[in-house]
Amino acid sequence: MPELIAKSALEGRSSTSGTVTLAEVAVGPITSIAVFPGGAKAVAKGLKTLGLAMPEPNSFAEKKGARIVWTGRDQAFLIGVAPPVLEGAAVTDQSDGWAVLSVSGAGVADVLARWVPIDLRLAAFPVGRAVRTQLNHMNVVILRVGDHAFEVMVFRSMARTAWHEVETAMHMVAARLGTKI
Amino acid sequence: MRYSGLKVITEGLLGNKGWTPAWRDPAPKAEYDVVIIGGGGHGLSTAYYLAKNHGITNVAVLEKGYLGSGNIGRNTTIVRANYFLPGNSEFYSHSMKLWEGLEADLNYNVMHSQRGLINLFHSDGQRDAFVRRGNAMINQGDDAILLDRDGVREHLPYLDFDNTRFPIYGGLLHPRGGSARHDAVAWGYARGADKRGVDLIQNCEVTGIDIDGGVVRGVQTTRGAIRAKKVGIVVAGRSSQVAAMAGMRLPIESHVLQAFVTEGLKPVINHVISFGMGHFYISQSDKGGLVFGGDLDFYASYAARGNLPMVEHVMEAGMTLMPMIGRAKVLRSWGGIMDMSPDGSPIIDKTHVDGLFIDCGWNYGGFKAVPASGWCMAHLMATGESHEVAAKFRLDRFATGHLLDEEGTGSQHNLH
Amino acid sequence: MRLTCPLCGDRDRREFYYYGAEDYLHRPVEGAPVADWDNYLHLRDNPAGVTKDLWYHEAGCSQWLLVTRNTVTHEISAVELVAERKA
Amino acid sequence: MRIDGKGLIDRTKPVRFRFDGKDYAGYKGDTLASALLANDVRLVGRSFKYHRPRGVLTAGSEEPNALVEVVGPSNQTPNVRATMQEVFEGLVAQSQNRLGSLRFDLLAVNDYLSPFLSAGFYYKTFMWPRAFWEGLYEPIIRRAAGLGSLSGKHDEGTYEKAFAFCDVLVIGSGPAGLMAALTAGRSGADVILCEESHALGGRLLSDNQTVGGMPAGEWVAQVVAELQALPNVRIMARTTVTGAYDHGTYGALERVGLHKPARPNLPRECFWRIVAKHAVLASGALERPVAFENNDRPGIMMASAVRTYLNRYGVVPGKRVTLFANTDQARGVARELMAAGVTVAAIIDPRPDASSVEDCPVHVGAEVVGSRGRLGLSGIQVRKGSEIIEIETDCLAMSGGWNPTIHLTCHMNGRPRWSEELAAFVPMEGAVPGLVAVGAANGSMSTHGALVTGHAAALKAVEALGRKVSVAVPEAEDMPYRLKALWAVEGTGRAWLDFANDVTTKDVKLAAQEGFRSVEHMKRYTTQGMAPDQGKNSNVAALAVLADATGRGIAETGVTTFRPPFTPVSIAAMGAGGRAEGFAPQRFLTSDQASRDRGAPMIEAGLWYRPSYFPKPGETTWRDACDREVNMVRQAVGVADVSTLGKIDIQGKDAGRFLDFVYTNTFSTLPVGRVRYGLMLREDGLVLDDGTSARLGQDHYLMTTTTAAAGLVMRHLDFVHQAFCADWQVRFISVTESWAQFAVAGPKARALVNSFLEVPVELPFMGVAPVRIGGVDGRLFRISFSGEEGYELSVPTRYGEALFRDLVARAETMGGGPYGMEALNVLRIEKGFITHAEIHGRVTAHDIGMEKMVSAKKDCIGKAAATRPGMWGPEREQLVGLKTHAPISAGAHLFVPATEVHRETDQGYVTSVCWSPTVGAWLGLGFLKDGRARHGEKIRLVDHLRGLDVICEVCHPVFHDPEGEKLRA
Repeated sequence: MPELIAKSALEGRSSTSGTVTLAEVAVGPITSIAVFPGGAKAVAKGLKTLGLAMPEPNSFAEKKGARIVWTGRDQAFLIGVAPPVLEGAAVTDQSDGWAVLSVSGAGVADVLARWVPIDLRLAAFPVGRAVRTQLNHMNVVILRVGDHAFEVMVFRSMARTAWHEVETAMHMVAARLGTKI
Repeated sequence: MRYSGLKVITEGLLGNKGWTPAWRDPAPKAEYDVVIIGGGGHGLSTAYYLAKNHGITNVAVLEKGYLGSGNIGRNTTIVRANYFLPGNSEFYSHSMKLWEGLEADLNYNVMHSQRGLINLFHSDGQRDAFVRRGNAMINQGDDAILLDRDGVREHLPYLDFDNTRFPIYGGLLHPRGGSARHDAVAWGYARGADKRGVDLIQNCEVTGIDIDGGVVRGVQTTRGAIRAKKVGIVVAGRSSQVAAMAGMRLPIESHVLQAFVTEGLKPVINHVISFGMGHFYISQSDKGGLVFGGDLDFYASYAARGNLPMVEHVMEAGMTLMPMIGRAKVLRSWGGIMDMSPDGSPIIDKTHVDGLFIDCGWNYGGFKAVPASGWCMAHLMATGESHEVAAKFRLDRFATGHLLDEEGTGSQHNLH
Repeated sequence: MRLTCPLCGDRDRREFYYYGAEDYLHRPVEGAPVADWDNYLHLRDNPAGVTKDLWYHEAGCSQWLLVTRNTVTHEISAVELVAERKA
Repeated sequence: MRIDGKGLIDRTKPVRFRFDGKDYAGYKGDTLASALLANDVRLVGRSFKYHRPRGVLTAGSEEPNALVEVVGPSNQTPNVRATMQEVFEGLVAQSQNRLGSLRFDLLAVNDYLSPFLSAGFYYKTFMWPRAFWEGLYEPIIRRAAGLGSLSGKHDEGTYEKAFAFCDVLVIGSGPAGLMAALTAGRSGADVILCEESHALGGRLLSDNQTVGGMPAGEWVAQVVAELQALPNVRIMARTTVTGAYDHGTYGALERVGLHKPARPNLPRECFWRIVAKHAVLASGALERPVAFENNDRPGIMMASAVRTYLNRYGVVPGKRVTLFANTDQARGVARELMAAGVTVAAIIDPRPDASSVEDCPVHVGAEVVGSRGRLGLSGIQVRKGSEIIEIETDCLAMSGGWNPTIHLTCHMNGRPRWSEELAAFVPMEGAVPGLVAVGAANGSMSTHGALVTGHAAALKAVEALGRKVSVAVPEAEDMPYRLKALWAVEGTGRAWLDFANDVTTKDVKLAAQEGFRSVEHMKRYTTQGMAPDQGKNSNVAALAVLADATGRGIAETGVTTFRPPFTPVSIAAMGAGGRAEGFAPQRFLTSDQASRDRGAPMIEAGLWYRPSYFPKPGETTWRDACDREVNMVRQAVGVADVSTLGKIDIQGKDAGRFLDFVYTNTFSTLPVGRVRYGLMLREDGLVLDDGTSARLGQDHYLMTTTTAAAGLVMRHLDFVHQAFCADWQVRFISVTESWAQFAVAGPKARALVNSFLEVPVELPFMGVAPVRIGGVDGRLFRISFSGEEGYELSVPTRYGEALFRDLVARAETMGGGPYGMEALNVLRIEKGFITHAEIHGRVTAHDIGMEKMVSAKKDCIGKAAATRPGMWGPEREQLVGLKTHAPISAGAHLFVPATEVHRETDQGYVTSVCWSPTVGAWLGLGFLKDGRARHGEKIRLVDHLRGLDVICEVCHPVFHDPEGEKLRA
């Protein structure tokens, strides 16, 4: 029998430059829930077992290690827990499709603002907000998990490019401030 | 007045007092044999060849702005004959031949410079597609040379061969490709047409096309009604609006294409270079500016100006391909309005109205076509028959499925 | 240039893919005459002014949008989801 | 010459720099221009066409003359405005556009030839003989033209781009901008204040003024300190707003590191995309020169620039200064110079009714008509009535009034309005939605006017944002702006309008004489306004001269269009991030490292990197490896990573119905556990893509797409779903990234696969089943792209690398191993499988022999358009196989043997070729007119580019195992 060793896209790498730290994080299972027309009630019932509901657009919610992130029209990613039995929705495992980068520290919004074409300032992008947008030329999901902390979900095959872009921005921002790179 | 080096010297010695207007400024007459709507490159060359090739001189060109104010006044000036589909090949080949005699024909230096065009490719598949193209060019009687990576390096040593996102596999060199001074082309044709008796009427906008019993009778303009036996619509950028005056709905969507020029620099790029993978093409003008462009902004627009995403994309393409241009500064950007057709090829055809003809749908390849477009449109308007090299540019080819789709991108207008 | 996605909000144009005029929504029925397909696929009003066209929020929610837009000024007056469009 | 006690430079911080090989000293806070003037360097450049000696004209980014090359350790930057480049320790600059030294430029001969180099002369000559254009004339013209030089080396500098958002963007930090920023800032609104210079204050730093009862400098410092303390205000100095774009988007260039020695990771420049709900344009005004004979000598400068050099840099550019100006405001410079102890030789004021009361000689109703001095001004001639007065002077400060800096208001096609009162163009209100011009940019020329309008515009923006604020506007001068428009002094010599492009009043008049009467024609014919300053110093005067020459008013003559960028922006800044691999994301397979470990060259395919082949010791060419890999698959077993294929998970009661609609063939009838090949058309009837779809459950399918078309197909499916059947019970999502998938192909494939599985399965051809591998849930498909018995094994991506390494290791024990793209390509050609080389966007199902796959029983996307007459018939080229024993090439064209080779006789073309170790021949796929009816014919293959001319046999495109026995084994 083969022994299949699991590997994440970036093998859990981390890096600090200036005041910002970049790290690949493990978030557990990721499940896409895409509600069929007329399936909302059934889905709500299923999610309720986790204490969750389908999130409002551009937001995410958390309960006891489970996170549900809006990802589209009648669609969400359930993250961190195995999905409950869900009627009324297409349920698709996405756990291996994404690499998740944590970017945190003072000035983190300035770093991401080098690549992300949306307003990342706290007032416009508070904790609990999740958006689908771009990081340079890559499609990503960005979550604000703290005043100075974001998580960026990127397609797994592009994780190295995403890492490179964010790290480059960290270096440039640090060089401007004269902080240690 | 005939232009020559001697004339420049004698006039210079006499204080340049003897130069006369390049064209007259006539008032419109009540009636012409032929009215051409549109005083851009194609309209002016149509008028010129009507007079020169067919002896039809009772012609008016009606221009709503100034002569050459359309796409001939704002483009990246590339002249090439590197098409591969029958229908396109022979047309652009014919145009190239006209370019090669244009200065002598017009007695005007349009600065047509055959410095060579290199299309780069970045994979085996792209190479095969360019080989197909190159062979078609040679089959047509034009020229093409396949360059491998070292061959490209010999011509363009400054490209990034080691570290670019899309490695350079080679290029297709079209030695007769090059560029020309765009305004001069308009002025040369205008002066030539005027000399042969064509009335060039500026600031004269057409507001209606008079049709009676399925036959064209003339046009309404901001300078009054003008009767005409034949009318040609040659108004890239406004084709849909003018055609609508004759009740036509065209297979065209108008899009904005941006282009850029840098501050003047000493010669650094000798060729015309096309980087298909990055939708980027560049040459250097005789004045020293790098003239370059990219793809459409991709949304339907008549604004003749663009937005930043495509600007940035073009600059990024330049930086990945030839980072030596990084410190050149973009001086000016502009946008032209492109008639995008569903297969990327133009239309030179009769219409459902007797005596009404249309020349449109040049996508963003209209500049190099100026001589042959005028030649063939004049032929069609004079004889009632399509010229043999433009026979496939039919208005009904989309309905019948006889497409000329060089890009293979299909019926979506903005993808060509 | 910016577009307001009804779901994602105000976004930069770079997140969107443009397809073409609203005509693409009016697919002829099976067996319709050739002229209908020509109209559907190729012929366009192409107005210099207000038009409706189709955009895809490719870097966002993957929704197709029907945008009411002026082709001369680029002013955008309405955006709706194709999937939830009226009529 | 430096003046003690003047200027905002830091005299405690001397800076050494080099210009044209000579070392000089300046101070922190100096620009290269101010430092050179302080060192009495007046000659700094040569003009574009006539190579006239030129000096500093202005003190801003509009500078047309003082363009230099800044030389770095590895690269050089051409056309740098000496007036904007701050000096720093070690700065090296050199003059440009000269042949020989700056003092003895050999191309200065052009100046003597000027009668023959008038506007547009080149259109009238250099036509004969034809061949001389590229060979002789053009190279000479090209070498003489141009300005600075690029090094030709890669720009290895660091650049960045960034996004910013705000409620109110204030452009310019003069009195109007500061007042606007203060008002908006105090309201709590998010403010970005951009200032082009390194210091905030605008003209308040240059003109001795009083604001709110205190020296203007103090007021500026106070306001700046307050703004810096406000958390909602972001001050961006050294930042030029370069363009106004749709919906409140502005482009801006920040000079981040250009004023410092290079440092790792420190960007040279940053290109900002600023999105603002409201914008206040407080860009001030640009002073305009007056055209008179020889008005371009070094030492002739704008009056406002002389004032800036005096007050901001403590520099006087001459010992005997004269002033030629037509406004009262300009008198200030003379007074300030005198107060600083500088001799003002005379004031020349063309207004007959102007005051003559100054502490120096004043000539009212007089004009400067000429100048002298070869490399620098030594004197001027003044005409007063019929009298000509000679005045010795080494610096002439000139002013023809001011042009509001309206450029940004025109970037969205807005046309400016001519103001007779100001003799200038002013912005058309609302030309850029959300942008309001204030202060001098809007024609309010006094400091008071600037403060009041800046405040008012900000207040309006604040109110629109639902905020409130109360700010008092300080007192300031409110001198009326009174001028007599003076564009060009009458004379017979050359009087420069466009210094940068060497366009004189004569050129404009000649253009009019030759019929180039439209302002656009004049511009294009003379090149006026097309130089690096984009006509900032010359546009209005040139069109005034044109208006005069054509007997029209200025308003009627019109104006050319201002387009972005306001000041030139480096390609590297706007293209930041694009360098090298940054241009597009790189996608890596889980097997990437394993392939590289085996020495496989990786090739780019649809952003992915895939192994080309896996070389073994002793193999000298890719063909050696490829042939071996093909034989390995045909005879034993091969393993290939095929994870790049697009995978779309489709679920719902209507999933089958949906697939029936997007594929030409039927999927609703596919049994669970089976896979079917599907063909997808575009709505125009041409082939979009092909691939297999598996039915995993009653309401669950997995579609695969080609690598290249994965994104395209997803977008297409989204469109079809949302546009035509949004109410169907179907949802889908890409799972391309979720599964690593490996092809296992060859006679020993089944044995290899079963050695893996916890429970071996017997799958029929085109079957699919869930499997468990080493405790992991996976999927097994029996499909083949090689023609051999083939499987594709997929596992969650995290296990991909481990599975690939293990599969390859096991294959090797069975005489097999990994195979790359080259072998994969040969295998599929041998089997006649198509890729995007064949389905290149111009082929129909009929062309590739798949017309029977278009179901007659249902509608599908593309079905109707595919019935158009042009999409059928023997005139079209159809897919065929080609076989021969000599090398052949893709891209070759096909001809009937013994016919001539030209376009009319062209019968088709070749799309894919390979040497087939299996068949022992060269094989090709191609398209041939009426090809299916021509199997067995000989055809001539011609590739001019590679010198091939080969006779081939036309055959069926499936060369290997045409009955498919191996597939079904």
